[in-house]
Amino acid sequence: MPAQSQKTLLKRDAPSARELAAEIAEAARFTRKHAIASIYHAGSGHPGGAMSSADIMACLFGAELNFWSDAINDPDRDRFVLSKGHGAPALYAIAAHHGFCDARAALNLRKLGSPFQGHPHVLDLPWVETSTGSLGQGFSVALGMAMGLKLQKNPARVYTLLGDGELQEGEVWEAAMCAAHHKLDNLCVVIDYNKLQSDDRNDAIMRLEPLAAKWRAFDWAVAEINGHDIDEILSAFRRAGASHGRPSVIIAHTIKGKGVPYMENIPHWHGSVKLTHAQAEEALTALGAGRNEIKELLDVGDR
Amino acid sequence: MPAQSQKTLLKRDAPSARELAAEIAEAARFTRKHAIASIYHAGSGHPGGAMSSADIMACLFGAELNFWSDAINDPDRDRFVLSKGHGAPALYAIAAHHGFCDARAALNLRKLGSPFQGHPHVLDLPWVETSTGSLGQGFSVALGMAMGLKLQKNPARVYTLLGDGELQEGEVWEAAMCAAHHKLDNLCVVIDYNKLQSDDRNDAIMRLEPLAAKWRAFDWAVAEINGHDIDEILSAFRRAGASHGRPSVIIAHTIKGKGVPYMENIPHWHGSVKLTHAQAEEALTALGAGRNEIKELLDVGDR
Amino acid sequence: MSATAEAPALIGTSGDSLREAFGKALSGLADEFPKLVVLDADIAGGTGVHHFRKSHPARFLQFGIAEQNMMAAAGGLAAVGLLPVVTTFAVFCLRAIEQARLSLAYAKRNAKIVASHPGLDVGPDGGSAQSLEDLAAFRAIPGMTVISPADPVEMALATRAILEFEGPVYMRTGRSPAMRVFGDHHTFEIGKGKIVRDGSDVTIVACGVEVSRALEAAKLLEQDGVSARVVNMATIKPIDSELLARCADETGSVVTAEDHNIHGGLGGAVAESLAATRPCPIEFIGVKDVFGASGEPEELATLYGLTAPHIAKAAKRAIARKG
Amino acid sequence: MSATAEAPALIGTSGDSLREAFGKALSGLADEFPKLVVLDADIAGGTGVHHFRKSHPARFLQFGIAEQNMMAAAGGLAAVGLLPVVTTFAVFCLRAIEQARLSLAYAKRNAKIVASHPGLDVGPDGGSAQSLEDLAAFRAIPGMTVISPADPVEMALATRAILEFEGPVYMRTGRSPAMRVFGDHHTFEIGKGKIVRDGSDVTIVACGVEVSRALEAAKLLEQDGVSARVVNMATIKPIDSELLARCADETGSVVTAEDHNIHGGLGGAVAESLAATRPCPIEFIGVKDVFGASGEPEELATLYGLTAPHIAKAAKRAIARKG
Ligand SMILES: Cc1ncc(C[n+]2csc(CCOP(=O)(O)OP(=O)(O)O)c2C)c(N)n1
Ligand SMILES: Cc1ncc(C[n+]2csc(CCOP(=O)(O)OP(=O)(O)O)c2C)c(N)n1
Ligand SMILES: [Mg+2]
Ligand SMILES: [Mg+2]
Repeated sequence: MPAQSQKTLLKRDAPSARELAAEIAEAARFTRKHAIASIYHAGSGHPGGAMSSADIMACLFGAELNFWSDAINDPDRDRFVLSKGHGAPALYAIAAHHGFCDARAALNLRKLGSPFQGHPHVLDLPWVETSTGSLGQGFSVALGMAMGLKLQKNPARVYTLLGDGELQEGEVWEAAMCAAHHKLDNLCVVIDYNKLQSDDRNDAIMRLEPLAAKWRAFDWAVAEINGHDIDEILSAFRRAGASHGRPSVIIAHTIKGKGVPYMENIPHWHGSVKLTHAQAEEALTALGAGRNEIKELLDVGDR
Repeated sequence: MPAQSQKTLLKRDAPSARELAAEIAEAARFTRKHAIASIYHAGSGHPGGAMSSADIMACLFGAELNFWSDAINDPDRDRFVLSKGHGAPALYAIAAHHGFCDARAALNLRKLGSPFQGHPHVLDLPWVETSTGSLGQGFSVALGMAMGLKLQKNPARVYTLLGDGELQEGEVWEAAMCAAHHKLDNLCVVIDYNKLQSDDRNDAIMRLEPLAAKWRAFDWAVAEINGHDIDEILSAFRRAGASHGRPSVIIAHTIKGKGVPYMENIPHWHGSVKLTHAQAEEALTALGAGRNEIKELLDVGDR
Repeated sequence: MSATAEAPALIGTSGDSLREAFGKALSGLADEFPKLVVLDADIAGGTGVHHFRKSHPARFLQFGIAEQNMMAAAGGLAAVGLLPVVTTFAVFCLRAIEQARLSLAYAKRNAKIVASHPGLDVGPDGGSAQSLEDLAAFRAIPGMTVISPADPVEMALATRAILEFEGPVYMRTGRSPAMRVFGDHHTFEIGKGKIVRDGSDVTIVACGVEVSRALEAAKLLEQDGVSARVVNMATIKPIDSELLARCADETGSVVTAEDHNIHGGLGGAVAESLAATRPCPIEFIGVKDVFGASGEPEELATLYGLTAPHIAKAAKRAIARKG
Repeated sequence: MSATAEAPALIGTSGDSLREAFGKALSGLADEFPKLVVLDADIAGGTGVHHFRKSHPARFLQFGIAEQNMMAAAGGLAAVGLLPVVTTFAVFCLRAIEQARLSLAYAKRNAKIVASHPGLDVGPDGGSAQSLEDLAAFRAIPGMTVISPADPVEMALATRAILEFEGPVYMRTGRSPAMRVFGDHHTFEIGKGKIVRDGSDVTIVACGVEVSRALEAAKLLEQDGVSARVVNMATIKPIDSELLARCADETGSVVTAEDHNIHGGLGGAVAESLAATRPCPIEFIGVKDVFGASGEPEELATLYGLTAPHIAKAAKRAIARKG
């Protein structure tokens, strides 16, 4: 967990690039392991899209968002909206890693009475910026935030993570057109382009290609990167931050299930799935957890 | 009115190109005049978008759709959906010109008990293929027709006319993506690109450019034409008919209010407006109506 | 200069429609509510907020013809401390209802939805545009307040009230010229119904344009020796159950009247409330589960059974059913 | 071979959920209804129509995650003579309700909407996904038939019934394992409620998952010497007013029970109907105008007051209110 505890513009206070990348890689591993453990305990949830987004989330929370966990009410904080709300386990895990919530509490995913609902809910967790779960809406809400911040001359930036399947929602193109029209250069969309959605590959369900051309035609600044390469992610954010007069989209090529070999690129692991103890154990092992850590992660809770 | 009365593939039976163009130009004039007269009698309605679409409608009904008015129940007929449903006065007028309904009856626009509602309704008029008026939906319905015809190996084609402002609806991009994915080359979209919408220019309300690039990025066969040039319209339809494996969009550059000088390019005349007698008279005169025709058009009905 | 050089007469910008009253009120309140922003989907001229666009252009936000994005974006605007008022036609609010549900109601945003063009009052645009479902649909969303004021005076008061109120609100205006029902000293409180005419044989509970028709009905009934009470139930949700129970007690029968489907709207709210407190015979005036058509609002009201004589007849049926 | 080489256990493809019963029935009926096509928005595994995709791939139409386009396209498919069944979660049907209104209901298309994941029965996905509004919202659409069967047996029968019926229908299935309520000789008719247990002190009118809870409640009440009648009101619209009036006459009080907001759904329909025919005290069991949360369906039913003991208590309150 970062040492700073007052609100800090990370971009200024960052350690050396190499140290930062190592910190982020560690945070991403933590995110994947905790997401898997929480889905195991929940008995349901979407692991594939949590794994594919872990590196992006780790970069966002570890370096890009301008605040630490004690500044969640600061009006000048950057905003992050998880538009692909079913990716909640990754959000809860990275937030736990950075001290926004208790890591063991976050394992109570989807449980009655726990604030860690299946989809993030703004009234349950103070650092969740808006409720999501219905695809397309988070992007529009983020757009509204970006518009409102600009109106109030607040320099904060707004980030939102979308799934690739989510891009089939018309609301996404309404928002894309609107953000470009209003020149919301304080808005940055990241697409977790893992090529899979609920039932199958995007190509089989509803073709998205040529995807970068679509965003360009909607007048966005477009970057295409490897969504598992921390340097590429960070530099894409830097370029997005420098965009003038245009919103930015980062098309992050990812692998659904990344880090858990038996899940990688297999549509079935989109979710909502029930992980057996053996499956969870195998996943955690692949993610580098030792025997003690596995025991600790899987033996809390009722199951 | 065309002489044929049995269902006929117009494309084969067409008179000489020059005669056809003259017939269509005459039909377009009829359409504009009757649309103006009906809006005058109604006391409300949208003249601008009726004027801009008249030439396109005249080409569709005069040459492109494969049937005359006695074949409105033939399952093999082509389908036309007026997705920009507020353009109804133009649809009613061109339909009247081709004998789908009585021309004088069609002047009862928007009147209680008349089937000529403010927006076309499938249950009121047998040759209206679906009810429209809520922007974006007609396109999706047309897509469903195209998909269903293909499934049933019916060679009929489906045409739909969209407004440019309508393209801001996300549903339009859902349909665009879906039609391309399913390779619906029996579907042809025409955009009445008159650069104006309800309140102002597209550019002021919500920028659409680069528009052709958007459709190309959504994997459509794209043509850009002058929507008031009958030869260009007909040849664009011919090329669309030859598209293989891809739906076609014809971006027809038009002038809102075309033919009525005091309306041309003036957002206010989008509607819903009340035309005074003097305004209607001036419009009809500009559209080439003589004194008797004007009297005939404006003196029926109650007003 | 030709006759046509004048600007066209925009239909329904008639000074006395509910939407005009709303639009003007909103402009007038802008300075008092500095966080207020108004969202439009390219029909400001139809919803009345062209007044606000003119008076406060920097706080007028244009979303184009894209109601879903506009509705959810209101959630984001509220999240960063602004007070968004989403405006469009009622039927296009329905198009964005899932956005209103998740991004406004579920998130408990302080955002307002104001819908013009409800019901048969839409007139000549026809059935496609006449929303007969919005009161029912928005009433079903947990925590959503639903309001339908009766006249321009009340509309102005309600506009202030929803801005002062904390939480998501759905409010209907109206397209057509509206009868003036209330005097200058009228007051409005969210959640409170009001007896606008007293009577003892039956209570007519109405909202929106039906309030003036209900008052007319009461006069007709008086001529027949029937004493009808009229309640202006401008807040459909939360419904004023206390007042309803009292009216049921005191008059023994009820008629509801609304420019909406008879299912699920004001009639539904009253039926639920009275069944839970003081069951009594209710007759429902509204559109009887069919779509409307083109025509003038008054013609349509006659055709679909929403006029004063219809209400008066229903009142007699209700009275006849008293135990 | 590692333990993980097995396919993952998809949640809720449990053989006894209403969605599974629906999906299997649909597959089974495909040959009898050659015009039947099934529309999916990338959640076939969730709605049960993965069975149809497997059995009749050419008639399974994929629309991607784009519910509005799917809903309106169903109108086009029906227009060219096919029999479209639109499938998605209830909350995403709401997202496309204006399309259902205009392109299906207003156009009187013979198209069916089948919604899985209604109400608290959704469970751990949480409040965002738990539709508490759909019955009210779809009931308000003119001419829309609204159905919510109670168990897998009835679901199979209802699936056939909606395909045989001419006109637009909205039908709820369910996500979680459903109790078997009916025997093999059960029958189903659209528009008809059914007394599934007789009784004389109170009538419990229920739909969907609440029918089995109502039967359980009747047993609890029996132990306390209360004789409760249970009506399975699988058709919410058009509601069986005749049966309701008879039950009100014979038992003098009513409880409604549904996995939906207490406003506008089954409770609203029953209240409207009885107010128009035979007013009597009604107690409403449903979610009390709040959003749900993550949890197991049974836990949520307990927390939000939808279980048999809640129904039984409500029955006693209703009885106590009898005039
Ligand atoms: C509007 C809407 N429709 C359907 C769903 C159901 N759903 C949840 S996740 C999902 C697939 C999402 O795919 P993608 O966006 O690619 O996410 P990822 O691959 O990152 O998990 C679907 C269809 C939803 N949540 N919202
Ligand atoms: C979903 C929806 N939102 C809003 C409207 C109200 N409306 C009617 S016409 C119109 C402008 C349409 O502009 P455009 O598509 O460019 O049509 P044209 O210029 O051809 O008349 C609007 C906003 C509508 N009919 N449907
Ligand atoms: Mg994906
Ligand atoms: Mg236009």
